Amino acid sequence: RADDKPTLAFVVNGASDFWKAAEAGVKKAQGELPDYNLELKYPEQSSVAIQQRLMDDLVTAGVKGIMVSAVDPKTSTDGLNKIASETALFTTDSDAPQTKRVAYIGSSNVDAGKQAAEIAKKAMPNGGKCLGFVGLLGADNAKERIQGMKDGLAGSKIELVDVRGDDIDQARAKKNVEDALVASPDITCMVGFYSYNTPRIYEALRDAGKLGQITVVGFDDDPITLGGVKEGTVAATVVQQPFEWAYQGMKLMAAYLKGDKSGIPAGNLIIIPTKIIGKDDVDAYAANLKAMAGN
Amino acid sequence: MISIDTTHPNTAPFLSLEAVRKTYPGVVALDRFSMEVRPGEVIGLVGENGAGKSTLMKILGGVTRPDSGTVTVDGAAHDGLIVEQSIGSGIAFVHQELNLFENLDVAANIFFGREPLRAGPLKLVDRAKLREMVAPLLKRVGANFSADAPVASLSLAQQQMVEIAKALSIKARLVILDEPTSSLPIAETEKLLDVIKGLKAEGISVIFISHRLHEIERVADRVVVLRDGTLAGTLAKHQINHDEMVRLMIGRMLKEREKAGEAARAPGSVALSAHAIRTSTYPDRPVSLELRRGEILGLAGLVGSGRTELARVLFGIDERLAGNVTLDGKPLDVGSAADAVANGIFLVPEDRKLTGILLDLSIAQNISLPNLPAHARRSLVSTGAELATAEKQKKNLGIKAPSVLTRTGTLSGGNQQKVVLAKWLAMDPKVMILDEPTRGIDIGAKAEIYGLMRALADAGVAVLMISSDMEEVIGVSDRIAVMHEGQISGILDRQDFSQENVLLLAVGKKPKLLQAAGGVE
Amino acid sequence: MSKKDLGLLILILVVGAVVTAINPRFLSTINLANTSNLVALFGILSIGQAFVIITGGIELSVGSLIALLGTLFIDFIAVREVNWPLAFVLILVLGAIIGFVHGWLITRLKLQPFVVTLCGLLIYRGVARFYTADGTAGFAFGQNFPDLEFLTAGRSGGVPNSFIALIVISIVMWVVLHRSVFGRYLYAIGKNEEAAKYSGIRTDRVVTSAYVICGVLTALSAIYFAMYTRSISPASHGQFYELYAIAAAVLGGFSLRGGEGSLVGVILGTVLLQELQNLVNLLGIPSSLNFAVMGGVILIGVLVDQQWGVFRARRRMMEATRQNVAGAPAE
Amino acid sequence: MSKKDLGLLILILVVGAVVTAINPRFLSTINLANTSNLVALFGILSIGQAFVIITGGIELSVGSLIALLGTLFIDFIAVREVNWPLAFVLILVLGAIIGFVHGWLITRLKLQPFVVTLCGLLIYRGVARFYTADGTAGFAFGQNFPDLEFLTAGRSGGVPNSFIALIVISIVMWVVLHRSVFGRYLYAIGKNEEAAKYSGIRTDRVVTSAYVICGVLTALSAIYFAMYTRSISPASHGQFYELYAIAAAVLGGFSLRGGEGSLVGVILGTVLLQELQNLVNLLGIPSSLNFAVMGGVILIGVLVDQQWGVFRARRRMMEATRQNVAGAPAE
Ligand SMILES: Nc1ncnc2c1ncn2[C@@H]1O[C@H](COP(=O)(O)OP(=O)(O)OP(=O)(O)O)[C@@H](O)[C@H]1O
Ligand SMILES: Nc1ncnc2c1ncn2[C@@H]1O[C@H](COP(=O)(O)OP(=O)(O)OP(=O)(O)O)[C@@H](O)[C@H]1O
Ligand SMILES: [Mg+2]
Ligand SMILES: [Mg+2]
Repeated sequence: RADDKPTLAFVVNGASDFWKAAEAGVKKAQGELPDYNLELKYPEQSSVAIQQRLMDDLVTAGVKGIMVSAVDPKTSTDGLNKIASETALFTTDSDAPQTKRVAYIGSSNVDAGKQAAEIAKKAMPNGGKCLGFVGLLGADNAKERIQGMKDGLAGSKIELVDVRGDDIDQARAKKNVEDALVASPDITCMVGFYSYNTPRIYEALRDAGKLGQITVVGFDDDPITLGGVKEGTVAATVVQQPFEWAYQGMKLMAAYLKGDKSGIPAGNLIIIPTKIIGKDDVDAYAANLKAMAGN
Repeated sequence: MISIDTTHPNTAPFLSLEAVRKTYPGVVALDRFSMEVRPGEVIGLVGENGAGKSTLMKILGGVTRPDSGTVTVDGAAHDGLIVEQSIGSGIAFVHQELNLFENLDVAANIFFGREPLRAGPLKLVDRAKLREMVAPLLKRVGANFSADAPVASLSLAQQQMVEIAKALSIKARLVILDEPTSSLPIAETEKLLDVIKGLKAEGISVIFISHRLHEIERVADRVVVLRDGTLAGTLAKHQINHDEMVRLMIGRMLKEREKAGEAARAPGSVALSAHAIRTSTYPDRPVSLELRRGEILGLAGLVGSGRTELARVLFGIDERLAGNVTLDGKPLDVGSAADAVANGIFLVPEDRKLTGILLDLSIAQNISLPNLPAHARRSLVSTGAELATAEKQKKNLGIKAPSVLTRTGTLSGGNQQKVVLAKWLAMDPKVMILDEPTRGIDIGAKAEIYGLMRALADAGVAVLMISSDMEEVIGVSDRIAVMHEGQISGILDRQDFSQENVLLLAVGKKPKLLQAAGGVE
Repeated sequence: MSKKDLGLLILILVVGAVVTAINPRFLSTINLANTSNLVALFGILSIGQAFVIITGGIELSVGSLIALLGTLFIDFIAVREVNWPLAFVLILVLGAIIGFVHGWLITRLKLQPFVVTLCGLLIYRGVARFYTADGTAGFAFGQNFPDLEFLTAGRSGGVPNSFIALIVISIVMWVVLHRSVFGRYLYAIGKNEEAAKYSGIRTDRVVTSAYVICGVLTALSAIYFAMYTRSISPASHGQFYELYAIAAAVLGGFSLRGGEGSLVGVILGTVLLQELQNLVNLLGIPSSLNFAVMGGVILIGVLVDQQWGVFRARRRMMEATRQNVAGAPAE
Repeated sequence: MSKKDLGLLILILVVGAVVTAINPRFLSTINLANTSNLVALFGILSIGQAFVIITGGIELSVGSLIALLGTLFIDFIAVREVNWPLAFVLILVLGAIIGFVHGWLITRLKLQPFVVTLCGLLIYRGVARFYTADGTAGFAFGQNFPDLEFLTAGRSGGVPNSFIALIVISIVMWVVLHRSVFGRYLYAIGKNEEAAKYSGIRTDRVVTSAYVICGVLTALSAIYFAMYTRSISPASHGQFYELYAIAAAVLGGFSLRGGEGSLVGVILGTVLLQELQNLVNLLGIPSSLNFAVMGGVILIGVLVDQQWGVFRARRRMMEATRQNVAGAPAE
């Protein structure tokens, strides 16, 4: 394209509303970085090959820096190194520590899982049985969240008995909840590990007239989830801050490219902690979200 | 039963059948049938539609297995053959229904499955050698197309020539021809008969199935007659004559067919008139034609002269590029077959398997299909009305089938053709176009179909009959139009009917007319 | 009910009995209601597909269409605040138009159904994703449409209203397919389109109508699905639903060559598929095996059906032969 | 090269020229190398698909097979430490066996190809997911196979070795398809299987061989894909690749009715599809539109091809008509 401003790209791992906040963060950073073109890119499918190809093409198109939420960071070392050898590579969302990436900026899914355990313990002091719901059981973020939650629950009287996958089919996500209510009537708590799982739990419970009888632990900030938190039917939700990842990340990348490496800490890890949003925090959080989107 | 054999009394039979029986659900297609084939013998196989001729040949070709009985080839007895055995013992087979690959060229089709190979393990086709091998075969059948032509571009008759060339290409000891002449016009038929004589001279046996009995008379050494799946009799060379064959086939003497020459009927008003029509096959040749009520207009011509194309345009299947059509004096715009049917213009197409009927539907469903709304109340089909119509037509046309619920695909060719006719007769035709209506139809049924056409004409229907059978054209028509390379080269009135005149017009020459004011354009 | 359908019904009952034996909650009213709701949603979709398959065609774009039309429907009523009955009708009309375009491309421009609808599969989802900028279309918290929700997700006397809709649609479509002139034309065209044309049937119109019917029923199920999930990520919503629909039809005895199959069959096929999904959850089978179980059962079902046909034909022939041999001397 | 192929080539060149004009990096060696690598991976897959399509069949399970065989390959060499050439051969043999089973079900048990391979699509991915317990198969950090990596992901003089493999495979397959007896039988069976049978061809064997070839080539591309991504989540790896392969064949002039198409065509189809994907990324078109662009181009391509044929036929006719109207008096 005509203008010769260097381009920085934020490559996400798949199409999801979760990344809308990151888009806002990129937009805000763009306002402060007029010398750069900032872009947020969705791969057309959430698969390693397609994301790899997207990054190859971006490098070809002359992108100077890429911040990526890798679909499968653990095993994509070579592919990511190839990108890192050609451009400044940052990771976000989930890290790939063995690669030559400059830095990681994001949260810890394990910690997020532990926070979910906190929510559950607080809501069910007398213990209980939890059932989890997730899109892709095999995905790293799912595994880490589940592991974190299990770690957090260790020693308490609460147990995460099973996690059902739905392959990101929301109709199946809802049916899984309905079927769970039938199959395991002794369940006292449900956890929605992906952003859309909590709203599906909420709706299935509402349809079954069981809202409030079962403790719901959520992740992320879908409007229905936040509504449920406010209403008191969702115990609380663990939110990450993709807005901050994107905003801080892009600024960091721009500084790095100008030769300013002061923003990179020693361990190359910039952790932006996840937060628990309970009934009392929800209004402020929603207002903040709105404000960011307005940016 | 007559079974004297004088032709080759001393040679051992190449092939013999013993007490062969074949049943299909509800039908006994063949029963207790035995015959022998000797080297260099030409056997004419005749019988009514559904008598079991094709079934018999399929058994020899290894396509179907008999239920019981033995097939002995070269002294080795089998319960039945498989295709490879049949081909391996030198039996070549031209099927009644064509079996060519449209997407391959002529040469590839002729040597399909027996391609000359180049040295090496990859089994590559030796294309030069293939072309070399094909050339003489095409010449022998008198083909007017090249070896590289895709089969899709050939007419039905040309495709039949390819099939014959294919049979010749096999170093065969027995060539089976199942109605090879059914869509061949006279010149090509002559060539085929020569080919048969040539085969005989080389010591190759031939089984020749045809409903054109005069062809059988000319080449057969022996005639085997089938009736209802059983052997009705065998005629030795000196016994072969038309009437005898008919008697054995249908079990009685057939009344002499109505001959031409009866008092010409007064021609009715013009029903269908086509003016300067152009078709996509011959866009440069406008065709004009008038078809009167109450007449049978025969349409003759050589292979590929454009008759079928004309019929398809009149019936709305193909696009009319130019010209106009009127029906009863009123301009008519036929944009689809549905329009034609709505106006009472019906077509009996030449390829019944693909376009004439739906093989998977029952007889009743086929008959009611074009007129379904009339068999329905508030858009819901009334099965009762449907069956009633079908029963009536089955009786009228003498369709041989266990019931009107029988799947049409299991009927013999002739009975299938009757179903095609039945569906139109059940409606109210104004103009009836018949493209090769008696192709593959036995002599008894043929006479019935002629009678039906005549009855239609008498009832005031305008009948256009496309036919490559010279006898039929001359015997049945009131007038004969002849096409040559996409144009009407002339129209003959009854007093000028003769094979010679039709042939002259078909090759684009002037006919010899009794009166100077002939129909030449 | 044909023998084929009966076999399928028996299979459904046997599987149901086995599951009930292991987990009796299978027969609880709440589970039956939940499952029948999904049977309805997929059933409506599959009936549409069946109409296309019977003509020898195929409609691969239904999954993408469910994403596109669902997104539009939610966007219309939740964001643009279109009055819902109007939006409802608009979506059905849109479904009809898309079906018409498919039919037109196939009959007039002579493109292959597989190709046309494959392009549709790729295009519609792309459009939906572009429309939401790869985001989600959903209702705001507390946004309610009581009438619409009652009709789509509500229950009457414990029976999901969607299931009642399926029954009504099935009866109407059964009459259309098995008793009407149009239905007969569909079968005829599926068997041999050329011959049907030569019989004076306006095959182009009939085939196009089949695609329009499929479009409308798909649009209807798109609305049901949208109201079921109440939120749509166009990137994944409805993915592979064309395979569900085709699988239901195939299980129900439809031939992809056209001209074969019954309405009861496709409904039973849908029931079996949903029963299998339900079973995976109720019996605690790993979710990863969901599709494998489905694939396995379809394969076995089709195989048994086919081999059973061969066996029967063979037995009939044996009998005929025996009878004839016995009867021969009497002739 | 047929006219159809030539048209496709011109389209590829025109699109390439336009993209280059907007972003000259399109022709950079690195971009050409990246794209030709993917052309190779998808090309091998599509050639396999083409062999099946030409017989009038279809192979829908290739995407799932790529997931299953890729998972197994990585598991064999990374976890079970099988010597890689052995694992390589094992995977190819497995591909052949699966192809054989498909062919056997289709030819011997007379099941429809669509049904058999649809079940395969469902089953293989499920098995792969079960095998990894819904996890990921990948190499450990620092685990290297220099020879294997050179062969699959390496370059020789800037040209990806995978692309060289594609060229070799194409030449061999071109000879097989267009010059050998086997190829001729494939075309014949695609057009008229019954007639081929009557000609004494063992059609069952020929068709089964086509599925075996498809299975082997799919297995080969599964290995290439595995070495390209070096990590496989069976839940999503290779999803929809069957559609890519079918689309490439259709763009390349194959008819899904069988009996039509050329090897050059399917390669050009693959090139065009990859060029389109590359273009979307290079020109900064939203990725959500990626599939929509692909669908749109296939539709337009097929339409133009079809209409061009109609147009030419009509023009020829018109010319003939005009000439003769002019020449009529001379007759
Ligand atoms: N595949 C089949 N299934 C059921 N019945 C069949 C089948 N093929 C043939 N028949 C029946 O077997 C009998 C013999 O048919 P066949 O085709 O041999 O007759 P044909 O003498 O060749 O007649 P035509 O002169 O009309 O060709 C007929 O009654 C026919 O309906
Ligand atoms: N499907 C086709 N594609 C291309 N050319 C065709 C096709 N069918 C027929 N033709 C050609 O069109 C011309 C006219 O064929 P048509 O079938 O109309 O002739 P006809 O007089 O009916 O002869 P026939 O005795 O073969 O039926 C022939 O030259 C033939 O080769
Ligand atoms: Mg016959
Ligand atoms: Mg003709």
